Amino acid sequence: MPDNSAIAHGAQESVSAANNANGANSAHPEHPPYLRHHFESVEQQADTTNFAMWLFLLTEVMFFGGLFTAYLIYRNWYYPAFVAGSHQLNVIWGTLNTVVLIGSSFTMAMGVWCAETRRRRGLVLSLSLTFVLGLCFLGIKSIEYHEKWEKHHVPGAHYSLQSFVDPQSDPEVFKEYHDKALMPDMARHTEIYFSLYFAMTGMHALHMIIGIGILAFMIYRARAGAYTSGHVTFVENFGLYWHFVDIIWIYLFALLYLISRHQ
Amino acid sequence: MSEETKHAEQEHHIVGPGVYVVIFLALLVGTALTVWASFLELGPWNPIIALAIATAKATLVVLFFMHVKYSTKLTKLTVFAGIFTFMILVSMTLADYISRAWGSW
Amino acid sequence: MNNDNNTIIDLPDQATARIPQPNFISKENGLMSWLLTGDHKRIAILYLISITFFFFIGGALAGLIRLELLTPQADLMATDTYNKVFTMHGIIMIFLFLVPSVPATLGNFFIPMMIGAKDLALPKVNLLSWYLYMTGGILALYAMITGGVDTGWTFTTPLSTHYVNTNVITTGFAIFVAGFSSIFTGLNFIVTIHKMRAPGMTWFRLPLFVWAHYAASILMVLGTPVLAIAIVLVMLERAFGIGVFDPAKGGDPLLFQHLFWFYSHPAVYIMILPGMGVISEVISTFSRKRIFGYTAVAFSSVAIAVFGFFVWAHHMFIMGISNYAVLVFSLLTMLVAVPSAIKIFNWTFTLYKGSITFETPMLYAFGFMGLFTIGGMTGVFLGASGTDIHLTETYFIVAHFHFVMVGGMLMAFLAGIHFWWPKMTGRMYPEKISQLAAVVTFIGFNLTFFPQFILGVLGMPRRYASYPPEFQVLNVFSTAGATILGVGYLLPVLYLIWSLKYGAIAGSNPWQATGLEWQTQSPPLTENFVVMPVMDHEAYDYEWLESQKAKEVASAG
Amino acid sequence: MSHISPTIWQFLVKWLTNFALFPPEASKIAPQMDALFFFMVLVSLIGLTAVVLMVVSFSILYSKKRHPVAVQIEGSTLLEATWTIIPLGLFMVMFVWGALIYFRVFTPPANAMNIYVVGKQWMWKAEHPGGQHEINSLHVPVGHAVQLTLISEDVFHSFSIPAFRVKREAIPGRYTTVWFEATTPGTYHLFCTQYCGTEHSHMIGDVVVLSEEDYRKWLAGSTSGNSLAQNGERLFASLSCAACHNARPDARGPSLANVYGSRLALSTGATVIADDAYLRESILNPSQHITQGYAPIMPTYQGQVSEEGVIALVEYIRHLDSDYRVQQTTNTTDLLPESEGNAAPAAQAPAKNGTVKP
Repeated sequence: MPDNSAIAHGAQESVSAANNANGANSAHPEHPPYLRHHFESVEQQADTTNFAMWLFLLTEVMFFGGLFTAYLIYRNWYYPAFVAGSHQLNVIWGTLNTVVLIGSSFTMAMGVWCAETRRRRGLVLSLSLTFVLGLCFLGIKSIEYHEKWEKHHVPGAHYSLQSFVDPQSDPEVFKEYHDKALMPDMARHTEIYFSLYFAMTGMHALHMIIGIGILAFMIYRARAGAYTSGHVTFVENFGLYWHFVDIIWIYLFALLYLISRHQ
Repeated sequence: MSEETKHAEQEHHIVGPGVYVVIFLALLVGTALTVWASFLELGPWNPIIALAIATAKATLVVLFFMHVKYSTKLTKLTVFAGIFTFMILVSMTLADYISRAWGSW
Repeated sequence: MNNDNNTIIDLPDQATARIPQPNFISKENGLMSWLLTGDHKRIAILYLISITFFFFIGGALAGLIRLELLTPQADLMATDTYNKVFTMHGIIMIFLFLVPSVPATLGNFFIPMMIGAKDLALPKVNLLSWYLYMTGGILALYAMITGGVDTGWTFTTPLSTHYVNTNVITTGFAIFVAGFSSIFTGLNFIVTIHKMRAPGMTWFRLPLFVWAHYAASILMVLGTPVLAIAIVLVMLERAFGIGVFDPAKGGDPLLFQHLFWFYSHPAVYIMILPGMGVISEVISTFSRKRIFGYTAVAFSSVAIAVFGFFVWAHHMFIMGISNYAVLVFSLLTMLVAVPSAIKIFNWTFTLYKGSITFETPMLYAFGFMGLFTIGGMTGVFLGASGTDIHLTETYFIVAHFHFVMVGGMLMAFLAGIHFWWPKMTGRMYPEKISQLAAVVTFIGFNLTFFPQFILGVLGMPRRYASYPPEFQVLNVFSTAGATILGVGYLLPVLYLIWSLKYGAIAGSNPWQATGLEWQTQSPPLTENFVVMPVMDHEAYDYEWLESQKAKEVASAG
Repeated sequence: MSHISPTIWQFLVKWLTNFALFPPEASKIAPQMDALFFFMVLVSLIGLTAVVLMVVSFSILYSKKRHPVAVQIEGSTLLEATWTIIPLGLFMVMFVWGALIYFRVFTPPANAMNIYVVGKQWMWKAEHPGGQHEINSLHVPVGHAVQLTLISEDVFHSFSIPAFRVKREAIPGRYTTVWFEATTPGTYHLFCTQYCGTEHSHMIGDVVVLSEEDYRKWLAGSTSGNSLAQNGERLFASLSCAACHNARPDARGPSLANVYGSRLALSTGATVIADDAYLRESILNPSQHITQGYAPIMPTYQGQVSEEGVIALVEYIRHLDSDYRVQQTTNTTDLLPESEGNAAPAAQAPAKNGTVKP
C-alpha cells in the first residue's frame, strides 16, 4: 500500500509513544489477555466501556423519564386520589426496602473497591451480599404486590374502589390515616395511581432481576479470580448500573410512598 | 488516543471504604429524614422536601458510589446531558398541561 | 480514463489489477463467520442486505397503496385491509428502513475507518444490535402475516388501546426491540467517535459524515427510550387494562402523543442527519473542494440535534394542546428550520469555483438538494400554526415528509451506496446505467409526490381508502409516478449485484477522495489499516492528497 | 374525436370536469389563510430558484472541463451570517403571521351561534340549538359566525372543512371549539382527517351553507319539536337534578340560574368561568369542581349520561335564566325520563330559550 507510506511512518512513532504511556501507569505494558484487539491500551478500553455504560444509563434515565412525566401530570390532576392510593402502600415495607437497596449499593461499592485493590475473597463476599440483598428487596416487593392483589388494587378488570369510597372497610389503613371517603369520580382515579405504581415499580423490579442475574454470573467468575487481576471494568460498570437502579428507587420511594403521610 | 483518554489515565482514582461507609450512613440518615418529614403537615412543602432529600441522596450516590466526583469531564457532561434532556421532557410537557388550565388565551 | 475531462474516476489498469487479498470478505468463509462476526464492515453488510429486504417489502406495500388510490372507491381492497397496508408501510419504512438505513450500513462501515480506528468501540454490542433489529423485523413481519395491525404507525391512543383488535402488542414489541437496536448503534457511535479517534484526528478534522452521525446518535440514545416506554404503556394498557392513557379512567390520550412525538419528531432528524453527512462527503469529493464553511455545517448538525428535542408538539397543534404551548412550539420549530437552510447554502457554495464532475453519487446529491429544499420549506408551512390548521392531516403532510424522507434520505442513501460501493466491494458499478437510474428516480419521485401537495391543499385527508372523485386526476398522476419510481429503485439492485462479479476493479481510491477510508485497500482489511494512521492534515485537504500521489509516484519510479 | 374510444373519451371528460387545483374560499378566514399560504409559496419558490440557479450555473461554470483546478475556499462568516439571518427573519414573519391566524380561527366572536358536534366511529352528529339533529351533514347560515363545540365519544376524530380552511380535533372526554363564518352558499366537503379506525375514509359528509331564508326554512323543516334546551330540561328532570339544584334556601346544590358564563369560586380556592367545558366536567367529575360553600355530595353521572345527554344538559343550563323552570321540573310528573336527543314532541314545556339566536 504505497498510499500508506507517510501514514505508516508517523504511525509507528505514535504507537510506540502510546506504549510508553501505558508502560508508565499500567501493570501490563505488553498486551494482557483481556485487552480487545481494536484497543491500543487497557486504559482506553476501560475508559471506553465506562463511557458506554454511562450512555446506557442515559437511555435508562429517559426510559423512566416518560413514567415520571406521566406521574407528575396525574399527581397534579388527581392529588386526593394519589394521597389515598399512597396510604394503601405500607411505609414500613417501603422504608425497609429502601434501606435494603441502599445497603446493597454499599456492598456493591465495596465490591468495586475490593476488585480495584485485588481482594478476591472480599470481592466474592460483597458481591454475594449484594446478591442476597437484591433478593430480599424482590421478596419484600412481592409481599407488597401480593397484598395489593388481595385488596383488588391491581388495575384492570378486578380493580375495586372499596377502600377509597368506604375507608372504614379497610380498618388497618383507616386507623392510621382516617382518610375521608373519596367521591366516586375521584376514587376512580386511584386506578391511575396504581397503574403508575405497578408500571414504575415493575420496571424497576425488572431491572433488579436482570441485575441479580448478572450478579450471579459475576460471583461465579469472581471466585475464579477473574476480576482481581487488574481487569475491573466489568465490576465497575455493573456497579454503575446497580447504583442507578438504587437511585431510581430512591425517587420511587419518595414519590409513591411518601406523597403525604400525615393524618 | 484522544484527550479524554489521557485525561482519565492521569485521574484514575480508587475510592476507599471510609468514604463508602460515610456515604452509606448519610443515605440511611436521609431515608430516616424523608420518612419523618412525610408525617408532618407541611402543605406544599411536603413534596418539595421529599424531592429535595431524594435528590440529595441521589447526588451522593452519583458523586461517590458512582465515582463521578473523581471522573472525567466527559462523564460529568454525560450525567448533565441526561438530567438536561429529562428536564426538557418533563418541563415542556408540563408546560402544556399547566397552560391548558389557563383556558384559551 | 485518466485524462478524460468529464470524470475524476481513476481506476488501476484493468489488465493487471486484482482484488487485494486478504480482505475483510475473503478473510473467513462460511455462514457462521458472518453471523458471529465482530467486524463492523461485515455487520454493515448484514445490515445492508436486511434493510434492502425490508425496503422492498415496504415498497411493495406502498405500491398497493398507490394502486388502491388509483380509483376513488375502495375497490382493490377493503378499507380495513388498506388501513393495515399503510400502517405496515409506515412501520417498516420508518423503524426498519429509514432509521437504520445510513447509520447502520454506511455509518457502521465507515465511521471507524474515517476516524482511523480498527473497529467500533463495542463490536459485540454492534452485532447484538443487528440481531435485535432482525428480531424486531421478523416480529413485525409475523404481526403482518398473522392479521396485521391497523393503528397507523403513530399508535394513537385510545384507538390503539381500546378500539382495534389487531396485533398491536406484537407490533409494539417489535418496535420496542428494533428501538433498542438503534439505541445500541447510536451508543456505539458516540463512544467510538469520542474514544477511538486516530492520533491527530481532532474534532475539527472529522469528516462531516462523522459529525452528522454523532448528532444523530445523540438523538437515538436520548429519544428512543421515551418511545420505548410509551409503547410499553400502550401494551400494558391493552394487556392488563391499566388506565394511563384511557380517557374513560381519567387518563389523557394526549399524553401518549407527547411521549410518542418526543421520540418521533427527533426521529425525523435521526433519519435525515446521516443523509446530510453523506451529501457533504459526496459534494466535496466531486467538486474537489473543502466543504464551504466546515464548522458551520458541523455545528448546524449539532444544532439540529439539540433543537430537535424542543419542537415535538408541533404535531399536535389542533389536537387540543394549550394555545400557549402552540405558540412556543411553533416558534421553536421555526428555529430548527434555520440550520437546515444553512447546510443547503453551504453545499451550494461548495460548488463555487470547484472542479465539478457528474458521476452518479453527485447526481443523487443534486437531487437531494432540490427535493430536500422543497421538503424543508413545506415543513415551515406546517410549523406555522395558522397554515398548519388547513394543511395538517392531509396529503400535504404526506407529500412533505416523503420529500424529506424519500426525496432526502433515500436519495442520500443511494448517493452513499454508489459513492462507497467501490470501497465496500472493490468493484465499480456501471456508470452510465446508474446515472440513468438516478435520473429516473428523480423524475418518478417528483411525479409521485408533487401532486400530493396539491391534493393536500385541496384538503384530501391522509389515510383515506376512498376519496371524492375530483381528486382522482392527481392521484392517477401520483400512482403513475410511483411505478416509474419503482423502476428507479429496482435498477440499482440489479446492476449493483451484477457489478459484484463483472464490475471494474476499483483500486483503493477511484474518486481520489481525501477521507482516511480511501487511503487503504478496497475492500479493506479486517483491521482496516496496515498500520494505525495518523491524521496530519485537515479534512477534505485535496492539496495533501496531491502530495501523497506525488510521493507515491516518486516511490514507484 | 370519434376515433377515440368512448370510454377513454368519457374518462378524459370526467377528468377535465373534475380537475381541481385549489379549494374554494368559502369562509371569512379562508382568504386570510391563503394570503399567508401564498406568501410562503412565494418565499419557497424564491429560495428554491436561488438554490437551483446557483447549483446549475456553478455546475456549468465550474465543471471539470471548464475549470480543471478547484480553488480552495475556507468559507465566509459574512455569507454564513447572511443565510442564517435572512431565513430566520422570514421564518419569524411566518411564525407571527401564522400565530395571528391561529388566534383568529380558535377565538370565536361573542355573538357566534353554537352548534354541538359529536364524533363517533364513524359518523358526525350535529346538535343544533333548535333541536335539529343531523348526521354527516351540517347546515349553517351564510354570514353568521358559527361556533362548533366538538367532542368525541370514542377515539380522536378531526372535523375538517377544507373550503373554510378550518379543522379541529374532536377529543374523547373534552370539548374543543372552532368557529367560522361562511361567505358563499353552497355544499362543501366535510372530512374526518384524524385516522379513527376501519371506516375512517367513510366518515365524511357535506357542509351546506344556506342563505338566510333557506336556513330558516331548513330549521323549520327539520326540527324535532323540542329545542336542545328542552331535551336537556327533560333529562334534568329525569335525573332529578332539581332535588339539589333549586333556589330554595336549604338547597344542597348551587342554583344554576344564570350560572353560565359567570365566574365561580371553587372550594379549592380557584375561580373558574362556568363555560361548557366546566359544566360538563362538573356533571361527570363533580368532586373536582365543588362551588364554594357546598358539600362534595354530588354523585358522578359518568356512564349514566351519553355525550348528547351532557350536551343537552349544558345547553339547558346555558339558557337557564330563572329558577322558575327548575322548581317546575321538581314537581312535574309529565316530564318523563326519555332518551335525550331526538325526543318525541312533548308540547307542555314551552320553548323558552330553545329558539336559535339569529
